[in-house]
Amino acid sequence: MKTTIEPGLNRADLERWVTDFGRRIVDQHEALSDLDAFSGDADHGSNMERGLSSLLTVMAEWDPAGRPGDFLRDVGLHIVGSVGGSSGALYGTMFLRMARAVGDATVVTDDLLVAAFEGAAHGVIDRGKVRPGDKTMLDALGPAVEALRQGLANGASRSSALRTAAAAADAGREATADMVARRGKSSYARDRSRGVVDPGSASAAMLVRAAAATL
Amino acid sequence: MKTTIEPGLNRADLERWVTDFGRRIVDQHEALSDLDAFSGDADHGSNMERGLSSLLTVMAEWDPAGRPGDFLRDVGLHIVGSVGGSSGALYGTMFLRMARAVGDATVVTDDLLVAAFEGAAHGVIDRGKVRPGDKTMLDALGPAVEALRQGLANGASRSSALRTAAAAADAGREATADMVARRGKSSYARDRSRGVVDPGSASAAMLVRAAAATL
Amino acid sequence: MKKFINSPATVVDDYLHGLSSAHGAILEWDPENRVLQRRDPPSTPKVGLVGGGGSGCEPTHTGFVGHGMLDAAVPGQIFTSPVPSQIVAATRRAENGKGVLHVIKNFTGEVMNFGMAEEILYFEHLDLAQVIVNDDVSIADDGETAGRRGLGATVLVEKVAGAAAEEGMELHALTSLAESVVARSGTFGVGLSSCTSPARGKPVYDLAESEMDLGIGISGEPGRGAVPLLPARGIAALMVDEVLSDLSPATGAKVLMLVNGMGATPHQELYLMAGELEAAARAQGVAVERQLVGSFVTSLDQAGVAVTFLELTDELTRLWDAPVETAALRWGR
Amino acid sequence: MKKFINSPATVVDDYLHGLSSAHGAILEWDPENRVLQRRDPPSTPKVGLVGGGGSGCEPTHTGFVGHGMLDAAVPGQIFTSPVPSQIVAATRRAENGKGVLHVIKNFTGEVMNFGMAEEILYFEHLDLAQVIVNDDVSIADDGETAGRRGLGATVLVEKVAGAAAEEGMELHALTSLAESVVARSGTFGVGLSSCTSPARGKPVYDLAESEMDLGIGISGEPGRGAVPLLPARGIAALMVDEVLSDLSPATGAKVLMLVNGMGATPHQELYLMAGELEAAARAQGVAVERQLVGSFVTSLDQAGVAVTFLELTDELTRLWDAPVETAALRWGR
Ligand SMILES: Nc1ncnc2c1ncn2[C@@H]1O[C@H](COP(=O)(O)OP(=O)(O)O)[C@@H](O)[C@H]1O
Ligand SMILES: Nc1ncnc2c1ncn2[C@@H]1O[C@H](COP(=O)(O)OP(=O)(O)O)[C@@H](O)[C@H]1O
Ligand SMILES: [Mg+2]
Ligand SMILES: [Mg+2]
Ligand SMILES: [Mg+2]
Ligand SMILES: [Mg+2]
Repeated sequence: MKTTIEPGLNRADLERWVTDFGRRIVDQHEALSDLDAFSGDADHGSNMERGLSSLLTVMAEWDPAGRPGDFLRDVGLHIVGSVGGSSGALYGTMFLRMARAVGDATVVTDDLLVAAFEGAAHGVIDRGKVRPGDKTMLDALGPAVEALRQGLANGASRSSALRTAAAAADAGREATADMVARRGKSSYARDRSRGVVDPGSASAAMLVRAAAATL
Repeated sequence: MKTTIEPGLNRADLERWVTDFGRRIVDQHEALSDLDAFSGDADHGSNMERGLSSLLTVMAEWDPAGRPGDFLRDVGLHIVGSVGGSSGALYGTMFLRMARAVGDATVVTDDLLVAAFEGAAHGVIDRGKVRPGDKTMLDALGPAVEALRQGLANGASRSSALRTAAAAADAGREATADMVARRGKSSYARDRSRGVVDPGSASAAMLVRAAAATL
Repeated sequence: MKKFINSPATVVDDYLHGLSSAHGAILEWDPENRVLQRRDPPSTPKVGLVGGGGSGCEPTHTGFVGHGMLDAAVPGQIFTSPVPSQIVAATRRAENGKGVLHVIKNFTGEVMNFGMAEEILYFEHLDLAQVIVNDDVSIADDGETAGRRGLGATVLVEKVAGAAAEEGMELHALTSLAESVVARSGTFGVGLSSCTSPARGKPVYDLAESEMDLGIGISGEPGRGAVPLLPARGIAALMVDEVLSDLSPATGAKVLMLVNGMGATPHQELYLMAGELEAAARAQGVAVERQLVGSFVTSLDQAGVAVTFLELTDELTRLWDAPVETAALRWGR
Repeated sequence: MKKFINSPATVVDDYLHGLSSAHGAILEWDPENRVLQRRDPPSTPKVGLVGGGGSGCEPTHTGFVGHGMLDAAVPGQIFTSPVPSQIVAATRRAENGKGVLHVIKNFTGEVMNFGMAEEILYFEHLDLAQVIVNDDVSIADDGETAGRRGLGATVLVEKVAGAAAEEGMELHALTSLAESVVARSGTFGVGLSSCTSPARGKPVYDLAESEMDLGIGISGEPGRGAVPLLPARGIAALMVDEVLSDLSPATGAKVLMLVNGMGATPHQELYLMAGELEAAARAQGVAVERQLVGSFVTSLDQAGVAVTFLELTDELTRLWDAPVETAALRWGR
């Protein structure tokens, strides 16, 4: 068992994470919209792509000396102001809640990282009035947060705990295929929403996978 | 060479002719509309079908004792009032002009038959402001009238002259395939109207073919 | 074929039934004579206006019956002109002491059937005049065709002449006015699809996924020719060129622009095109003073857009702005 | 994909540019803040009305800005709700001393983004209220879904509340009035095709040539289920059943009927359906006192029809008849 204390994450680390997330979205946005076409309105990929690709551009001009919390807040505000739709409000809320959890800390310790992810998941629950099993992004994010928390609590390294979290998010995403949507546009299709994975859970799994790849 | 004088046509003969024409139209109206779809508006068959099928119904209730000219006039009025479009005005005019040529004769002699067909062709020319070669019904009707006139002048029997006329109408119809339309909706397509036969020439050939089959 | 219809044979009647039930306060459908007429006759004598033509181009002419436009409309079957008896009946209804003007789109069937109606009406004591609308600039007037079709200018003629008739203008002056609207108008249309007529049940012709059809009409016949699809801006430039090079308005001319959908083109695309068309016209030194955007002279369910420019005078602008109350155009009351 | 567009990314902006150029006398587009607003502020203080939602449903809400309806509209990207900053900016513009009412169609994205805007506006000194329109009877309100969508009643709420605001009604009463319109309305839609969003370039879903989709919404998502296509009369009976069994109007109730095209349904079919729907409603003892037929709450280029019934009161009828002057609805001025 590893015992070295890993240093906390700084703003540059977070920027690498968000950049990696943005690239995954830009690369795979058509597949995300295709998933949304199954029982939704076929725009999840283009919504996310619009917000994340413009974020990648503007982010390059932000002050690299800022604090992690400020960075997360600015990401959240940019997403809220550019993505639109449900995912704009939800991903925006996630980052704003992460920013709130991190506060004005100069490095994000493992504890703060867990708090940030927990804040993100609660933000989705508050804003979306959603529960586990409703076939939404929460079904990928929730298990990931739980895996991260437990992994770190059990002494795993941050990178190992994040890898476990990413695997949990992927598993959560896959599990949504069998669920019936109770929130968002897919819920109108009721039983016919069963059959493919929820697009928001797929993008949320990318967010966690990007964290595992970069943090 | 045949020298017996054939008796003239009475109202019942004409009714058999128009009935046969109507049945041909009803049977083949889809093919006529398909021809009209090539460069026109795809309705020649349905226009003619509407007028002729209703004519077949109402004709059954007309006084069978009427004179040939009255019968032709009533057919013309029915067509004008039911077909609509160019063909309604044109076929209506044809029958009205035939009625005019026949006048109040009780039988239609060969001379009157020629006069009637000539009247029909002139009616099309007047109403349509059309010339031979414009790719219209005139290109089937015109040669038929000429063949009928010459055949009878040369001493052919009515039935034989009508068969020659029908062959001339068919040839005229086929010749329209190579023409460029200068009248009617197909004329908007200019050169692209070349390639298939004119729908109106096809229905006009049916009119002559029906005469050959019944008179 | 997918349509909201009961059967191909009853489409026109069922439509007219629905139209008159929705707008019973302003119009009335007489199914026997097949005439759609204004419910309330005008309060003072005026020239009667009658428009008619094949169905499938709705709201032309049926949607333009009412105060400030038509007194009666005569709808034919789909893409088939009305028959003379309808036109005769409508003309008698519209007559109100000052004569009647027939508004005829220049199509062979329409011209011939209105012509037959006039021969019949010749024997009645009423002043009758006609205006033949032929604003389609996609067809050269060289005698080698049936001539320019009547397209979007139909709405403008019926609106302007309708307003002038309402003001009491006499038949002779009204006819000249209507003719001047035709002379000052030009239209060019672009199709993205063919249309499906109910009787036929399949599209009139095919257009490749990458193509648009230039110089379309309003009864499903193919246009002048298919070319590769362009972005909206390129299409607008091409359309404006076609109309303005034919119309040759005076430099700095003020125009009315009708951006007309063909039946299946959504509001969003029509206004998008309106923006591009206005910019293209402005680039050619023409000032768009009035705009009308919507689907007014259609071709069943065809996707497409046509633009009509009318070179305005102060008088025409005033008559355009005058109140109108019909199913499809309404303002000022 | 065949559309009159420049590029998928600029469709919404290009549309708004065209709309504001065509209707410059009544509205103004602020591309920076992405707010479409009335050009002339009302002459006396009134409650401001702001409507907004994803684009693709035109003329909702943008075509309803003007006298007697909205003070501002906030269009999102296609099928994507507007963002909070737009809503905040529009609300500030619409505020005019008597508070602002937000008209929100009940879609997750709209509700969440308007919710975020309200959190921001909470700190400003303005009275803010919202009405959530959820008239879609195809979705049972059992907590197992995002809830009934806001469909055709949106037009009715904006028209009626707009007229009342113009008369000076206070925010509290206006909110109740708007809520009563929602409560008294029900909508059911039937689609004949899916739609193609520009960004995606292909239809959202497939519908067989022999099928229609029941219970459609307005953003391309599939409806409740596909069934074999029926003649218009059968479709009308089914639609009227769906709405009236949910709405349960009083016997002999007077209703307003909105017959709404989804974007690619032609005028002819809409009025044909209006006739069938009116007859079906009459057969159920309901009297259709007002009709509005046209494409008002659309889903891009979808072929389809939705019907909305609003159970009228004398007050609602009066407000419906009051003058309105917007790009898409106009009468009385
Ligand atoms: N109420 C909700 N709570 C949590 N997540 C939701 C909710 N509604 C929708 N979602 C998520 O949002 C995704 C859809 O986002 P997107 O397509 O961008 O927005 P829209 O539904 O407005 O078109 C869904 O796949 C789902 O994961
Ligand atoms: N001016 C004309 N003179 C003679 N025949 C004509 C003229 N215009 C059209 N036609 C004939 O009418 C036919 C088309 O008839 P139809 O399709 O029923 O009417 P429409 O052209 O009004 O749709 C053409 O094929 C042609 O033979
Ligand atoms: Mg979506
Ligand atoms: Mg034809
Ligand atoms: Mg025709
Ligand atoms: Mg969406």
